[in-house]
Amino acid sequence: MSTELWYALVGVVLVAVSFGAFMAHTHLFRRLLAFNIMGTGCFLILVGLAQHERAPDPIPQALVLTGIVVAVASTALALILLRRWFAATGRTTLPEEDDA
Amino acid sequence: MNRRRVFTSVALSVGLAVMLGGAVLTRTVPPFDLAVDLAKGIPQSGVTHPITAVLLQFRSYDTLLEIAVLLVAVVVALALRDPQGAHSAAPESVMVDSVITTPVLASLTLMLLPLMIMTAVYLLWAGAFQPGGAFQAGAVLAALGILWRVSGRRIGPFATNRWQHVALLSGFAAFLAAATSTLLFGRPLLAWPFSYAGLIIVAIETVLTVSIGISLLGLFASAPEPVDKRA
Amino acid sequence: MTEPLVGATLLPLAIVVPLLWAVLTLVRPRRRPTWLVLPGLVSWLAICAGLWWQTSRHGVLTHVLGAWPEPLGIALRADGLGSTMALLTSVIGSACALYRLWTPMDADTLGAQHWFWPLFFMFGAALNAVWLAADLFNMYVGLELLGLSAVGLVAISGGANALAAALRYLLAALLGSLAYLLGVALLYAAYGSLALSSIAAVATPNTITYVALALITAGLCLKTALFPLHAWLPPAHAVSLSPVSALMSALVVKASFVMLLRIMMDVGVSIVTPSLAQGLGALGAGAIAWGGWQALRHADLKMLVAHSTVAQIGYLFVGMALLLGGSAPELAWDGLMLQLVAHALAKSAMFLAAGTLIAAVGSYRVADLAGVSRHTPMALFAFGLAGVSLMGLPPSGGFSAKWLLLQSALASGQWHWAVALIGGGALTAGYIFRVLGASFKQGTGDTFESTPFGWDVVALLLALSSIVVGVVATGPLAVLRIGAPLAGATS
Amino acid sequence: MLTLLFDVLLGLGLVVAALGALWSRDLFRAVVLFIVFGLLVALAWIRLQAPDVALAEAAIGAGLTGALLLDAVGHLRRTSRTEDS
Repeated sequence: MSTELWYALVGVVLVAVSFGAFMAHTHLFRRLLAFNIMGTGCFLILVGLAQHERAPDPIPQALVLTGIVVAVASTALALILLRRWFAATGRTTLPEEDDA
Repeated sequence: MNRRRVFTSVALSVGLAVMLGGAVLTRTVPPFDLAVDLAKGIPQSGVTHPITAVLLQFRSYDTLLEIAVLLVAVVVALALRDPQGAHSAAPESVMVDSVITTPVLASLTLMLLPLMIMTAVYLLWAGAFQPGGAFQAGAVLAALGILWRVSGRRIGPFATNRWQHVALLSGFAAFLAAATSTLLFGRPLLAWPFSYAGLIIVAIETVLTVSIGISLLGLFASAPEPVDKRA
Repeated sequence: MTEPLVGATLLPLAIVVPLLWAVLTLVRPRRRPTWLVLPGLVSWLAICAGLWWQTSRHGVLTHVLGAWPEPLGIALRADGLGSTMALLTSVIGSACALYRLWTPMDADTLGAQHWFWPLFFMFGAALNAVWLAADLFNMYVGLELLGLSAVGLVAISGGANALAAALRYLLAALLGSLAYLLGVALLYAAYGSLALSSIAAVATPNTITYVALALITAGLCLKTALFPLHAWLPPAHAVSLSPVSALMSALVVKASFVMLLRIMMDVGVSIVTPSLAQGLGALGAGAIAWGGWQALRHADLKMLVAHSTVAQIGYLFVGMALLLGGSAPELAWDGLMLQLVAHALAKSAMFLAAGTLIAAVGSYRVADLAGVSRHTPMALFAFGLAGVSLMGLPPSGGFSAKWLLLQSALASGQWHWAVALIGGGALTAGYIFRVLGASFKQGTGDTFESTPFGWDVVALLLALSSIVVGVVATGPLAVLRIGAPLAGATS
Repeated sequence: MLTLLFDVLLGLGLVVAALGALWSRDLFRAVVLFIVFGLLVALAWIRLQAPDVALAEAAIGAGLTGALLLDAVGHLRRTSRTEDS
């Protein structure tokens, strides 16, 4: 197994684990953490698998740079909405997803 | 958290792992090799670092839209903290001050200030031929701003300051202008003539660095204020 | 020779011009933005109309960005579908913008006013970027731009409900685009390219391609709000400002659908088995039934219209099933295209009319509409006309669309889809007449608010065009076939 | 051999940090583990010969996102009426 394939597989595990957490959690903040880890796993697959049995490929690396900026923009937007929502209602979950 | 939800999630997670794992392990070497095309294209791109060439030449359109994404996030952030906005009625009395004011942090920030600016400039300059570039440099600038703010210094309310507004926009506006200008000369969008390409890219990266830094900082600073002093 | 070149310049302009207006409206946010916004709308309309005209005359137009040829670079491509959707976007976008400009501003809405226009133009640019994209990763960035600006438009609508709807929508959008990106990552690993056309040429049925297509399909179905992944849509569409609801129901869900359609027809067509196509169609039939049923029983008028969107999305997927797994794909293509166009026009008209009715009555409840027929007959008429198209009564666009799909289903011997199509029409008739019936009841008093005349005009024009498009369907359909990924297609 | 060991340990470390960030009871600890995760990913990018991405990940992925998350969690924690898990 090449280093690249190994990290792609680590990416697979990260995506699967964080997807599970994304579905299991109702706390919006935790779902956001899961989204970020899922994104990172996805990026590892993108670069790792493309470079497996190949020379280092700058194209997926550049795509990941774009992806990281998009992810941080989305995360920031979600956090702002979440903080507003929390300030207005005192909740950290969506209305239909109260466990209590 | 109920049992059924956890069980479903675990099942989904395992299913996804099997699917993805199967796909990753059965992958064969692809028919196209863009890295070869890329190596051929770099001498015509005006820069030597391949990543910069991809981000600001071959796939510069992606980068343009990506800056637009960042701008949208900032606009929404500003919209939701606008004192005249729809949410001004939301009670914020529950919030307390989150500013950490330890003297150590404050003096550390002062010491770090020139160092971080230097780092940002270095990263920007390095981007032309080795790892680095506008995004990393912008992030360092933003980090500087965040440290500045966390250490108790005020940057001022973001939405009201017209000047910051313009700085925020300048990166995207300059990029957009540079992208569109080529159409006037009958060339495709973003097709800069070779002799100017290097210069244009450096200029765009410089403006973008400041703009990205301010945007990222704006996303941080325009989160609802810990204490709404105007209220 | 020069003319197609001029035409091809329209492709980047369709994206750059809205972006420019996003910047302009952001630099100088003002209370009365009319004279800043109108030139933007006019140039946007002109560019998209020109693009449509050029495509109809010269066939598929391609613009190679930065002069870097694919697959190293990115190209913009306007086929019949792309340029028609761009034209439709500019028409519906302008209509919704006019509706917004005619909205009287009070203290509550002024704050949002500053930020509405930059987001609106970003949103328009993002839609055009998706319609004209020919690169898998570029589609991803376009989709994210669209998703975030749409979430922003929902969030600034005001109130805690809007925040909840925006958050729910954002989570769905982020998960959907991440699934899509995972699929793209696998396709890049498998084929070494991101250009849709170059992958289409070499796509082979193997595990990695199947998994990639499954992820892309799942992600894009979530973003299109295909049943049973639709839960985010009704609240987001119902809670927004009416012009935003109209834009989202008419266009946003179609962006991810068109992406899925392109990927399926280019990459998936030789790989997707008929049973998988039937599965997608079954979900579509489920959407028709569930959306129609929910629309019948919701007390809130905008929730009713939003659930109608869930149902109408179902028709798109039934069309896709017939396209991929039927023996009359040409008929299915025509029906599908017409459904895209007719539903966009009818649903935007319906949301705008519903907004007018709600403003007139001062309540969101269907039951409170009693007596409104005499007070705001124009809006109600527009609502009814749009309903005619959604139900699929002749001679509307909705009728022609469903008729073509029906013929395709019967020609393929898959008449179970015919049951879904006709049953869906009956459900639609049910909820439309529920609204009309409530409106024609005797009112208790004359406590209606007056609404701007311009609102009625905009909604009525959109509703009329959703009817007219059925009468003159052959013209648009000929353009929509340009560059269509069908065996007998002209290009 | 040593790099192989490093890769294996780093991969496991990534998964463990991710699990911690996803499932730890305390939100604050979850965010700290997320930042640790980001820094470990930066190492993985270096192993994948992607120094640009490593820089961006450390600065944006771990640094900036981390700061955003920490700020938000501090806000949520202080004002949360019922500490939720």
